[in-house]
Amino acid sequence: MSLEAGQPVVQTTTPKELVREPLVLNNRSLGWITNQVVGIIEGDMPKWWNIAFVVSALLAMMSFGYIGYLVTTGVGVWGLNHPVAWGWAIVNFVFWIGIGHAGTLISAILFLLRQKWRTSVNRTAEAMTIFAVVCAGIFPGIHVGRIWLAWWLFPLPNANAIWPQFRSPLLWDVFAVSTYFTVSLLFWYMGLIPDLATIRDRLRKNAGQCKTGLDKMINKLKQFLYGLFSMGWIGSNRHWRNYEKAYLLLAGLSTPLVLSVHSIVSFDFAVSQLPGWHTTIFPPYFVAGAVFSGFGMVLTLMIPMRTIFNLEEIITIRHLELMCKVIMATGTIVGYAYGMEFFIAWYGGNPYELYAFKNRAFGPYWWSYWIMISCNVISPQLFWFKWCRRTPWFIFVVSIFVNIGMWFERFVIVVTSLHRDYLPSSWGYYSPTQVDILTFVGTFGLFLVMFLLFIRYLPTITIFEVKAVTPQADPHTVEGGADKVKGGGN
Amino acid sequence: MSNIFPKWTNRLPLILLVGGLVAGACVVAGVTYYFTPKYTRVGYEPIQPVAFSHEIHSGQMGIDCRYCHNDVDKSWFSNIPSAETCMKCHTQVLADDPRLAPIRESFEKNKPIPWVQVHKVPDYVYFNHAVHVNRGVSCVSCHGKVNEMKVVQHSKPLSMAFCLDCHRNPHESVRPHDEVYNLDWEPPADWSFDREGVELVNKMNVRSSQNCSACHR
Amino acid sequence: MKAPTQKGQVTNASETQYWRSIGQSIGKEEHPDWADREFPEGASELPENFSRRDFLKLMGASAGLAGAGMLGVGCRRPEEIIVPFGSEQEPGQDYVHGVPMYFATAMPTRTGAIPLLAESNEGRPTKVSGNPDCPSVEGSADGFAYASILNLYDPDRARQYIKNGKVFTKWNALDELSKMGSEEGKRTAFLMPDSTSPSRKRLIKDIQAKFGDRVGFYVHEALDFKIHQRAATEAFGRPIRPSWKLAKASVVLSLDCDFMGAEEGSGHYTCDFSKTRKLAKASDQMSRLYSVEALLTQTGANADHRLRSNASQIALVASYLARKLGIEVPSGSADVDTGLTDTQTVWLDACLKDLKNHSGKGLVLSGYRQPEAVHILVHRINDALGNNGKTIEFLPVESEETGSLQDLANDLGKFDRVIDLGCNVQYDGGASIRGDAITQRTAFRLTHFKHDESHSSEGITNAPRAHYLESWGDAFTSDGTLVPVQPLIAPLFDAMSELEVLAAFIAGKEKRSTAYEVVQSTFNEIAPEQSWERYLHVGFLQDSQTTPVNAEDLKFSSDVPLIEVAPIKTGEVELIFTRDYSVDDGRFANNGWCQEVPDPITKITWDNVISVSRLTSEELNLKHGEMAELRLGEEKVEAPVWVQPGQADNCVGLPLGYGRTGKLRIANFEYESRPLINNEFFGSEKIPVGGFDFYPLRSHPGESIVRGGKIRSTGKAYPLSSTQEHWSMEGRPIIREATLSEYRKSEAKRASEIDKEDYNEKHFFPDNLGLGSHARNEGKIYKHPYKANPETQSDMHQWGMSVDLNSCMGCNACVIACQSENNIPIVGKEQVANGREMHWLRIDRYYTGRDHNPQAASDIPIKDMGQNGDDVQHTEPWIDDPQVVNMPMSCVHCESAPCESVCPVNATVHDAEGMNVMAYNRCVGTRYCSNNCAWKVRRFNYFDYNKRPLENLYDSPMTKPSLFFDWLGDREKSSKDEDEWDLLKLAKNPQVSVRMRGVMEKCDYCSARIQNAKIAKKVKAGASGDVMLKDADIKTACQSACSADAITFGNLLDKDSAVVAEKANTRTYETLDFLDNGARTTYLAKVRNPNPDMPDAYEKPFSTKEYKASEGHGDEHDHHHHEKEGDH
Amino acid sequence: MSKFAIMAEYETPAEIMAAAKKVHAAGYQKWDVHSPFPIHGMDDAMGLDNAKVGYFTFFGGLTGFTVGMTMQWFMNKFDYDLVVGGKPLFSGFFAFPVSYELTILLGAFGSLIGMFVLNRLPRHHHPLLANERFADVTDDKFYVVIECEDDRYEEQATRALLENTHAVHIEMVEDAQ
Repeated sequence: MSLEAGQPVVQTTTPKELVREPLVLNNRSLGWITNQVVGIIEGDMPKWWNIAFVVSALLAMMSFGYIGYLVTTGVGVWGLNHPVAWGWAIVNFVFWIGIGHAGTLISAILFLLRQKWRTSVNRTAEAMTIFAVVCAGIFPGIHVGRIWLAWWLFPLPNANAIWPQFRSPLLWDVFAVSTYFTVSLLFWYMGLIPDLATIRDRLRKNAGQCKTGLDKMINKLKQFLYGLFSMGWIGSNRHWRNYEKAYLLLAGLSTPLVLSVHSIVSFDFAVSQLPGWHTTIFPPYFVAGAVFSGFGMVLTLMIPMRTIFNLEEIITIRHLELMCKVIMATGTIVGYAYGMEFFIAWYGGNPYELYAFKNRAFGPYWWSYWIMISCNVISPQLFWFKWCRRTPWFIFVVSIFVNIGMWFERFVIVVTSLHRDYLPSSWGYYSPTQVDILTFVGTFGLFLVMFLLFIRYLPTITIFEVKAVTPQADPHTVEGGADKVKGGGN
Repeated sequence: MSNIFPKWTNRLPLILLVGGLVAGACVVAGVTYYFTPKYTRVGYEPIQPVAFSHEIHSGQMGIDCRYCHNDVDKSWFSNIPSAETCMKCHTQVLADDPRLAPIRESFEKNKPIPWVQVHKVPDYVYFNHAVHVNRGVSCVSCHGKVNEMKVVQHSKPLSMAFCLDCHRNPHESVRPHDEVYNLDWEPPADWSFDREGVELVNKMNVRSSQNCSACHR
Repeated sequence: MKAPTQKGQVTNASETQYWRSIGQSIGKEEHPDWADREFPEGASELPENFSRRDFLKLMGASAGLAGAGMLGVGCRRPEEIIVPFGSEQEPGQDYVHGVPMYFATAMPTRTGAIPLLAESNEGRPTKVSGNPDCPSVEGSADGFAYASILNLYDPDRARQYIKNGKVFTKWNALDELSKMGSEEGKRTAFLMPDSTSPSRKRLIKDIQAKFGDRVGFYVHEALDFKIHQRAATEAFGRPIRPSWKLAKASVVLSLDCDFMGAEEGSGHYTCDFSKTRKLAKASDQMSRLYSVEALLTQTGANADHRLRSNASQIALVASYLARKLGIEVPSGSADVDTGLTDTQTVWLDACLKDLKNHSGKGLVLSGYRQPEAVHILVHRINDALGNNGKTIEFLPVESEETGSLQDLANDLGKFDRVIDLGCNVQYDGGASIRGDAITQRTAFRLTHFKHDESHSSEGITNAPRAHYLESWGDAFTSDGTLVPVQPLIAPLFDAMSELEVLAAFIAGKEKRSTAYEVVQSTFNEIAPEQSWERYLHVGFLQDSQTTPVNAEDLKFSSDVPLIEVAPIKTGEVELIFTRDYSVDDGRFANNGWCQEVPDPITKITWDNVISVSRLTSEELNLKHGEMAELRLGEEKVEAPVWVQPGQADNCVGLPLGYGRTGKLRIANFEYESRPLINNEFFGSEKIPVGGFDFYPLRSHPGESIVRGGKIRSTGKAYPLSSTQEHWSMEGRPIIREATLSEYRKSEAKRASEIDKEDYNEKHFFPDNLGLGSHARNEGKIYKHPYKANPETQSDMHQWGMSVDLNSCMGCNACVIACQSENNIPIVGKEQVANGREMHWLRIDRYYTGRDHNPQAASDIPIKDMGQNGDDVQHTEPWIDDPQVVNMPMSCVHCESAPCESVCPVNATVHDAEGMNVMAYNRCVGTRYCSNNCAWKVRRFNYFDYNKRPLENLYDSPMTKPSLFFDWLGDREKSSKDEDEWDLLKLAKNPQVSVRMRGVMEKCDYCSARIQNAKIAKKVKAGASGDVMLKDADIKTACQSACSADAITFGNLLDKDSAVVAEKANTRTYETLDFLDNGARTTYLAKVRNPNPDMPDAYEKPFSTKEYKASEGHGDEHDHHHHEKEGDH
Repeated sequence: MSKFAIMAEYETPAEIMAAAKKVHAAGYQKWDVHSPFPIHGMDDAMGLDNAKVGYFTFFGGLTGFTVGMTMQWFMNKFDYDLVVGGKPLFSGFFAFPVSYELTILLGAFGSLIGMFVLNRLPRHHHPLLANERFADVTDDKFYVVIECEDDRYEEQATRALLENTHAVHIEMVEDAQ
């Protein structure tokens, strides 16, 4: 621990531990943490935020424009054809859903595993999850031929007396994705309650400093909104008790959920009989891939954020390094899965299957396969080197590669399997149109709009959790006041 | 410094809960009622160009359905009679009645009368009249007691659920072959769906299917 | 009151003959000019627009267009006005609204006629199929016949009587013709297409008799099918024509004769030939087909042995064979010895030996492209082989007094005016005659196309030409049976038939007879004893076939002609003009079904190409898919090059009939390739549709083989839309085949085997890549619901289909019949290029390569064949002499259908009769079913193909706001041109839903037909329980379209049904059976019949070898294995 | 304006922990500790037993699973038994993913609702929320609040008890109605 050497008040009789880097650097006080995080919201947004917001909003609007064009014209405006009936829409859907997985993993699984470092990153990661699922959710909705009838996928009673068909993985998807979105939102919101209360209380304290009437009104309005959503949180320990239990249970529920969601997404493929899709390895491989891509995206977002908002002391290099290790691990799992697919295709002795995999690597779409391999398998291996793990700009570059690679992974799975299947007579080639491409680009705009609003209005770091992992929060430490109380905290 | 929320807001959860339940129930009820064929069609009673009364012709005078709708047992389509059919009688009866002027005009000028269609299934549904009336399903099953209607009214929802109901339980709808056009037929006292109905179904080899292909192609 | 009885109910007569003639309903006295008066009274006097509207009102009346809009959920609808018919009993006596009627009629062709049954719904013909009762063709018809119905509703049809920009009526036009006829001193030439109509012949005779040399008659056809008759007449010195009896031939040698494809009457030839290829059991006899040809034709594709040879070299082949048979061929004429290579002569020797062994049972055929001399030689060869009178019969014909187009050009000075009965000389007249001279003299003409109205020169009266389904006529079929051409509908635009023109001309000032009267009196002349009603009723004159000439009476009159063939000069190519498989000589060019049906060989749609061989393309530096400039003398044409497997070197194939000019919505339009939407990143390009016109390269009509062409690549890429980009089967046992001897050997062994089923699975045709051994139906954790609860499945009907690959010749008739039956939209060239064609039924064509090329003597490792990308396959040597296999593929209706279980909304499920049904109105369009279908037979409506113009599919209300307001106003509205939409609606089958965009569709085993058949049976059954369908009650559209009887459909529970018998054949297999989806459509493996004495003999079909190679054990190993097996 | 509670402010978790122990030992019932984050060991210090949220979660999850399975059985087997892909009309295998997701969904709702119900939240109006000093509870200060309604509450004695701890500030909280 980084206790100052000149403070021998507490006698440490525990055996010597490996020195761990602290989670908040420089032994900052609790109030400093509040100031630092809420300060982002209270201050005016810098110019770049406004520019970024406008640009992102325009991109998002472009996306909606293309969706309008799609809906009024037909799915034919995409590059789809007869062997390849799913294209970018499904690729993007799986990509975005995958991105979301890191958030839930960080907030739920790492919570269960008592990984305290998660506290600095989980709020952002969870926000990312929700926004990514929103982006993902657009695609299955718009990719159907008759979008105005998409509600038929929900089990609603109707005059036709006909129901959805529950053997279809697409229906499982409907339930999985909507559950995922809802539970992630609940989880995120629940974590926000104490922090919203913090903001509410600070607004209350600052109300007196408002000079103009307008400022007062804004302050009132904010108090009202933050107050409304903080549900009257007063930090009561009787509340904390139930709160912590509920949080634990939600974490416990989210863990199987996050594992099931990408498994079910992988069923969209694995349950079919198409060579290249019909693979039992898909569920674990998809989950690992999702975590991989999700951490990639978390890093992509967090590295600039921590610099811009001076959060280096909360989101430390150690945090980045730990995430790099997760990327390396999951990247290796994904690489193993790629290899295993080939092995099984060969070992299974099914020539159709073998051809599908040969075709991936050496067929007309060879380039997409090799982009995928270089980005997903090779680039994360660089994290074996400590320098690579601890150099933010470098991590940022690799995280971009990971994002690209994982998008291509889905492209490879969806398109290369479809374009050449059983009967060579129906083989074809797929290429996207501007509608495909720009709709996807636009969803990044939508994602960023949501993310920028999140930065603007909500605490990007879980204030109460970060506080809780500082030494000051521990009644058994000097920082926690143990020295002032007779007999320590016991 | 004061509390921004007045005290009554503490009852907000209860208010929201009750309000939400009531609103939800209203929406469900509204959708169920207003978005189903029951609302959209049942009770539909358009004004026809000629005030033809089925009650008089079919009910009081006892004219068989097939006198006018003579293709009903041959085609999927139950035809609307032409003016010629009307004029078979109305050259003698009510020959100069002003209410029948459009019929006479139609007959003379060979111009069709623009009757307003009452019963209509969506165009992707291939309902066939002939196969129903020839196999023991009466007009009354789908059209109601037309012989008691002054103005024709849409009396059954004709939704898919309505069709399926009968297709799943044909023994509850079939009747003796010669009673199909008798809209007033009531099963005899000793008639039981499970006995006579089933017997009839077996005898006719009725294969009323609930498969999509039965009605959609 | 009981039901009325005064009206004739369904009579008993209709039970045996379910179609009835219009003539029956016509009171002889009351309706003498029925055809003129039937549709709406006095329509002929009205301006065209009015009559059409009136007609449409009548049609659209109460029923409307089935499913034209599928708006899904039940919303409140506007009040709809429904209109009953104004009077009862119209148009037919037993007309019941909503019940389709059938009429027998015939489609006249150049040299015959195809007897047809036409289905009429609400007074509009919607579908034709071969008349199964007519003995001369046995119900066979070709794809053109099925497509012809769309020509009736061609939006670009001529619609007006117009002269010098003034519109007038049909009566004016007829008056004008009568005036011409009565004008003294003027001389008139008639230019007309070929026809066998006896009425026309009679009128011509009458006119000639009346006007003497003041009239002249000239017949023009761009393709010369009369050559068979001319050559026979020349050879034997009397007017006769040959009639091939392919059903009787056991060895056939075709010398550039594409009797299964390009020859006229191919439907019937295919029917006859397929009879000799049926194998109910291994011991059945099977014919053998040899083919010598330049282009890969459908006949060559189905041949057991095929020899590539230049088209002009065929003459050498004929003289070589003739000499070998001891016929004196004028010495010095053909350089027989140096003209043919050794490989070729060895091949021919062996072939000739086989023909000699089958004297009287062989048949040598020469095709229409060959010059008269070759035909004459072939007659002599057949004579020497003893085939004349046995496998080939000669029918006497009436000699003709008509001239050719060339004659007219020469005689033009003699005439004051020309009356054109529907020739398009400006388009297909050929370079030497094409000039405007004839057009300048033309005073009156019948035109099919609207645009001809506008660019007509001064003084010409243009009249719309009537379609055969709207005019009276008659014709002789190929065997001389008289058939009536009966109209089903009054002429849509008051169009006029050639009989009406001639009748008006001859009438002069006297009373004109109607076409109906003309045809009836011709009939009375020919068969005074017979009943006219019955003639119309059954659609042919019983026992009216021409009696063949006694073969012994035939003597050769002419000498053996002189044949001169010089070798092709280096750097030059031979031009071979050919009838196009899709658009004929251009008469079907504006027919969407024909344009979109893939060429049976190249699989190209919407275009024609210059086909060349691989070696020629290399030598002349031509690139596959790139434009090339082809020059012949002064003339030149630019068109894309297509490297065609199996084509002879140094020649180019030029399909005619494309490259139309003028405003034609199908045959000639452009679409814009937008940035990125069509895979172009920047800028947009106009992409033309409709191919290239090769007529300018011909000097005169009928010319087929020309030498001295020069071709060079221009380097410009040209987008071609092909429905099958990959040629190889990749060694997969999709189409399974064997040689006849293999089959017999295997069957003999099977007979001695105890576990026959097991043996059959593993030992005959390639099993499914070794995956057949996977335990099927075993170890499943669940039972099929129909197996678990058999009572939920129908115990009356279980549908199934069997397709005999040995019979299928890949002619496309089924594809078009299916399109017509099931309201399948066309999607346009652009969409086909994107892989979005909608055909429910497609024909897969694969090339399989041999491991060595006998002509090039180069070895190709089997493993490398076709395994490379689609962009290099045309450069690989194995394509030089490929074997071709065809496979009709549509939904196979799996028992455990993979498409069903992935549909989230129950839109595609199984029904109790074993069909995989598709409820369009439930489909939301996830397309997952298509992804999961191993056969890729599902078709998705990516756009509103039915309602949008092909070139504007990408328009949205966002790019074109007017569309939004249109939609607000009328959701059923189409953005197609109104005149086009009105007509297209009429062609739709009201029994089948028209699908909207965003909906998946696929083959449903003609569900509508099944349901209607069941309903008809049930209606008839009434209170009784006799409701089971028999074979006679139900046929699918493809089944009834197949001349070769390759498709059998029926009830698997009916022990007497044909499909049960077919499926019991040991050749039955399921495609991709290892997936255990349990397809209801099974295939009968193809059997080839090679001659072991031939130099290019093969023990196993090439595909078997490819399959073995892809399996990893080479041919040698296999040999060894076989020998060992033989030893046992 | 009535008195609501007496409130003592502390600066460190250790101090408030000690104070809580004392208050608990004094036998108060209607009192609470307020802190910006949950303090480890405080439940013991206050003598609180295990939270009951788990029951809500369990019943939510159970409902979800039952609803899922029943719904699928009803829709695909009972009400409209269409044969699809040759697969059983109902099977726990294909019905599992949806039931599983519903289990989690309703379980999660159960947890959240359980937390709110047990905490009697939302309660937007609270006397403490009007207290100026108390605003630091979500920042870095710790409070013990003993309500006046507590049976043992006696203004002087209670205040004395709190003064005996490390409280930096003690004040009376009014309820402003």
